[in-house]
Amino acid sequence: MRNTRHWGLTMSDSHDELNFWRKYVFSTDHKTIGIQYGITALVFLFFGFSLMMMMRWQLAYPGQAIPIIGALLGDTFVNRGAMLPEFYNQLGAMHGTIMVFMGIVPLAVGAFGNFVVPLQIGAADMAFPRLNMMSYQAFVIGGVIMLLSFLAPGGAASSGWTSYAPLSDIATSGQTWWLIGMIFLIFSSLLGAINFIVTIIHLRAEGMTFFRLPFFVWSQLVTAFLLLLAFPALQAAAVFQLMDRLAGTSFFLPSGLVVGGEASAAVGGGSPLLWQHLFWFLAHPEVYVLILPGMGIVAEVIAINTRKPLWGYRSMVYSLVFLGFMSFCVWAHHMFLTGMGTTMSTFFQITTMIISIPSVIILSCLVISLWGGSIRFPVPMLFALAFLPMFGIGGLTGLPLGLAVPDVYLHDSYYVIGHFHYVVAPGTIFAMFAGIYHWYPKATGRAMNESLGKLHFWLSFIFMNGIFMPMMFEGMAGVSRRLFNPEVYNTGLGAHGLTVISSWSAWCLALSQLPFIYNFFASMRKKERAEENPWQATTLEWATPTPPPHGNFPSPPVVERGPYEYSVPGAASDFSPQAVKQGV
Amino acid sequence: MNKLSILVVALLVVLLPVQSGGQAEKPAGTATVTGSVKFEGKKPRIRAIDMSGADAKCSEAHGGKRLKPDTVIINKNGTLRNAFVWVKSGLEGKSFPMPEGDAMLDQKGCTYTPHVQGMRKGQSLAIKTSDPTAHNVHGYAKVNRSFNRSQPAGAGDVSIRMRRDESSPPMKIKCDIHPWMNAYVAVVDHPYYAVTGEDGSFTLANLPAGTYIVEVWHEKYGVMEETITIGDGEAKSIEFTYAG
Amino acid sequence: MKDPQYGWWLPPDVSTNGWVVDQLLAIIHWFMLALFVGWGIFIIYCLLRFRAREGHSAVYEPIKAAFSKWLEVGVAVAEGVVLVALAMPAWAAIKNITAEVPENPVIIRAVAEQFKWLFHYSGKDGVFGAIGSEFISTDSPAGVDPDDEAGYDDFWVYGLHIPVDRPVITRLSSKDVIHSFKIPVMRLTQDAIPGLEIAVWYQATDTGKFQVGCAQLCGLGHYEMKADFVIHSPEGYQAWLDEEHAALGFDDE
Amino acid sequence: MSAIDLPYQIEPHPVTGVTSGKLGIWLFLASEVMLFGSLFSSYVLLRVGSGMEFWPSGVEAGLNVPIGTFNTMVLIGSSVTMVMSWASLKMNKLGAFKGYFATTIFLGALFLVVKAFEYSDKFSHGVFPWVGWPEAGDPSTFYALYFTLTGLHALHVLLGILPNLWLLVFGVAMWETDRERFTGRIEIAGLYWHFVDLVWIFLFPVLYLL
Repeated sequence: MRNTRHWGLTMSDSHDELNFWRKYVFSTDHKTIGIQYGITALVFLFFGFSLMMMMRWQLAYPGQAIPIIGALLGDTFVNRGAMLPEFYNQLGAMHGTIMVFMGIVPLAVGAFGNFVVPLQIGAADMAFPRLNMMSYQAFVIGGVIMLLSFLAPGGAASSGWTSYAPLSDIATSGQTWWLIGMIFLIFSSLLGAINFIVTIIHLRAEGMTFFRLPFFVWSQLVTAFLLLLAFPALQAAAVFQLMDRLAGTSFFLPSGLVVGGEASAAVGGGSPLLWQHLFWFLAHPEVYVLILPGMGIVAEVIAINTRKPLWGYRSMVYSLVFLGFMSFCVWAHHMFLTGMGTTMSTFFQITTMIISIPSVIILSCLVISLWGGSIRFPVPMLFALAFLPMFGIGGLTGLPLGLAVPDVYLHDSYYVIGHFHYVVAPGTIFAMFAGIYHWYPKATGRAMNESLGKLHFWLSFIFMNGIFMPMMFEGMAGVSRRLFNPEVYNTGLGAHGLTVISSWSAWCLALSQLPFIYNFFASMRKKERAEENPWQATTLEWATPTPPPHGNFPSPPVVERGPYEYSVPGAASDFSPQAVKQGV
Repeated sequence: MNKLSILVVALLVVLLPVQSGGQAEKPAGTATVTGSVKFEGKKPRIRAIDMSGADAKCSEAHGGKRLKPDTVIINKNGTLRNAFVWVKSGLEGKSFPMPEGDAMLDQKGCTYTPHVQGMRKGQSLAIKTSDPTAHNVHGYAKVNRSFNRSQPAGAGDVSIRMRRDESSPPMKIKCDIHPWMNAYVAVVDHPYYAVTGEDGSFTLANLPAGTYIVEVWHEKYGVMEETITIGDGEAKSIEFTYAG
Repeated sequence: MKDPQYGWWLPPDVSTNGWVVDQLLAIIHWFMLALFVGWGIFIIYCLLRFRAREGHSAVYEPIKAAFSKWLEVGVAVAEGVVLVALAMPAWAAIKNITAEVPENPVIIRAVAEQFKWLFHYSGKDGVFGAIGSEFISTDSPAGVDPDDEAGYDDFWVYGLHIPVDRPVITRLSSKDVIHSFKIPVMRLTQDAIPGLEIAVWYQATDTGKFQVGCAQLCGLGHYEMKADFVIHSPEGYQAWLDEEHAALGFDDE
Repeated sequence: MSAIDLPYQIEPHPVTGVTSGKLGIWLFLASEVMLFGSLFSSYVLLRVGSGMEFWPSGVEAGLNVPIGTFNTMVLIGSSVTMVMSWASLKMNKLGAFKGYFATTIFLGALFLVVKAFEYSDKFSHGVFPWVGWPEAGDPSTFYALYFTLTGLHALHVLLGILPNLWLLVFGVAMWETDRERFTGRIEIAGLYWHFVDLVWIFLFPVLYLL
């Protein structure tokens, strides 16, 4: 009798456990998957950031033992606690890979896209919920493979996140892990992209025409197309490189290679530039994958907090689509110095100049949208406002790099690092923070602490600039990137003070995230619930109960107007929701 | 002092049974092969290296002078230095006591010392740096696992254990940061090997009686071999001659 | 140890073409600064004037449709014009840099390998020996055919030496992976790609001792891939050539 | 956790005119076009870059054109039977569907078997992905491309056969519960299959004939 009862109890326990697994781990609900993506991506982001902090130590204090961490690492990574160059290269390659492919893209697309898009278009879920789950799982597998590669003999991939061949062809086995991990991440992105496009095209609520879509949804749609069409090029490149590494082919190896004084065994006949073409065909659209969702979030936050419609919504949408299209035509501006002909470089300079126009239009529209508003300054708005000048600097510094002549001097210098970090770090990551603070009440039903948020913002703002502004000057001073010890060069020695400023800013930036991390977890446990629509927003995600139930909308919403109908003359309140609440 | 003597006694206690229990309580044999490696023909033109343009710290170690590389060194008596001589076959199945300590390779003045050396299979190769500049030790092993470790100035030794025979040709070790730096290490399963020095001679002593193939290897001029039969207590001589 | 010529801004320029790059950098950065400050003032003004407060409310359509259309087109056109105006001098500059064929040049081969630059000079006869990757060995790191007489007087060194006021053509190649030939004081960067030979030309306006670096990640010793860059006076250059020739040891034989 | 009833799983969307599944597969194929587009572009770049004298035509390289032609016919045949199987479902003939669909799978498998024979023949003649083109003094990526491209295509064929087998053996149970949805699934499987066929129709002349 006792035995039976005991057995019965176990049964019900395991049943509960199954529920837990189904609910939180193998969930097909887009909101759960979005949160899974978000937390995983934030963890990866923090990890990638930690790698960078170690690199900053080596740059500021070359040859000195890394405090605390140095003692924990094996002797293939450090020598008496001081970093070895091979480890520095691994950190560099993995920092880039983790931040781009495992941090920002999953956060911007996987997390925000998954959580917000179906809600904003009034759908019950993503079009293919099970595919959505698989996409998250592929992402996790790819990410884990990447992280485990540090344990491979010779350590992780060390040929830069760009993995230029032939260096990557002859690199240690960590590169093979990188390629395999990459194939999983690509697979994940492809599944996600298909899902987003079908969802946005098919599952819009009644009355949600394309020009009533919030700008964020538009940005996700264009992003999904970029992922769908650009990633296969890297997939092809990864297959070629895997063949080179494992089957002894020489797709990227020209004839007559002599490595370490000995003739290479490969037959040759390949092209090192083929890798660059394939890689940048992906990686330039990838840059827009990183930035467009951020722009989308900023547009939402600005419209809501200026209490007026976005200025030039339609031209923003057209620019977005044009931007997406053009991003496939500019890849070779990363390759001006590979000896391409003048005609080719002229073509890519022109396309590069053309592509800057739609970005400028979008940014201008966002700025002009401030005019005539009644501007509130909650934490998400602070981040969104900071995005504007920060992305502005990132975009503007792209100008000299997009023109072949200045690029001849600035290519592969710290200026490049400063440029693209301004786009993605104080640019996209600020937008991501804006998104987290903005939608946190929707996801958890609790509000985040405003004061801690403001502290987080101001510290982050100061130190982000403290990291990246000196890099611009370092680049102008002629310091090349990816140098384990720039002080080997007299240019690096001259600019060493800048490096120290960058490094200390980076470590302070890490400390500045403590208020955020505390706020993020502590706010979840608050007793008092946030308001259903704390920002008085019009878009559909605020028209569901908080947190939204499985299936999102108790009854299908019917959309009656555009996404940014704030301060409509004659309206009862200063915001007119897209759908009048039904049955809630 | 006291502690030291205890340590010595303890070591003896540990080592003695091994010594007496093993087959090789005495030298394995009494035969000796001696010889020299001669060079005939035109002396190759080996260009001296000016290190100053690449790394001032390297050339400072040589007083700013150019350095002749160790690739081909013809001794005054017309013999060839840095040739590796070893018993290639005839000792299969026999085991010999291991030398104590590691084989050493030093990096000094951005060159390797010694340029060519032999070591025993199972022994470790300790690579030391005495230079005020950074090196990387890149072992282009074909049989053993290849390695590539950087060694900044003042770093501790890099120790690599050689698990397999690799003597024909020996393993090349190179510093990629200073591409002129290279050294050769032959990993042999027995103690009968030698590197020719300033007089170009070699001695393989304490060989057991038997028939052997003796091989000589030089990094530029390749290999030659000679078969020799030798009895206990005998001493025979081999002369190898490379034509330039 | 620290050279006062190098600081937090552009290093010295000792090339004939460097001013084109510097001038373009200056124009672009002033333009960027102007745009940035302009927009910045606008943003701050908006934030102050339109901040939420008692008695202030947002306007649904603060900028009239016609005006907004005009502004939108204006923004696009202005950006387009400015960019093209910027791009034009850039193209002209490229033309100046690459299209001219210099007269009486010094020709030097730069051979990149992990992790050093090797500079190959044709020697007294002014003719390079036959080159091929199959000839690369410890004795012939630049890959010169040891049996080709034209190559007997060739020499190779780990530092780049050039004469002042004379065009220099450097033929870049790489033995193993992609490297990048960077001379900050010449405002010059060019990738060296295995399997290809790419020529660059430059001309120095002043003598001095500087550095050549590698700007493309090439492995664990990438940061150490530096070489001296010495610009000699014409007489000094000749003296250096003679010294290198003497070091070949012809006279001993 | 109940499944949510999402619209346009069975009935086509009024604007796009297709179901979500079909739109999804079209998008997937678009990305596949980019994948094979990248591969073919790489082929062109490598071939042009090789300076031509190191590049054999398929016949010169010893590829068996008759067998290749036969395999092309096999795949085209399988596409035809694929269409027939879908048409049979539309006409409510389950038996005919099973016959045609099984033939499709069989032809796909036959293609792989023939391919495997071609591979092993190459291997037995010492031709591997890592060899160049010995007749012209080696440096060529012809065989590397041949094995990579056909290998990747064969993987696609395999990834078509496996779900098709599942549909034939287990998935067919849906015919009893939801005929329209099952027909939709077969159509999606068919679209993928036709794409794989199409890729081969490009691959065959590029590798064997040019």
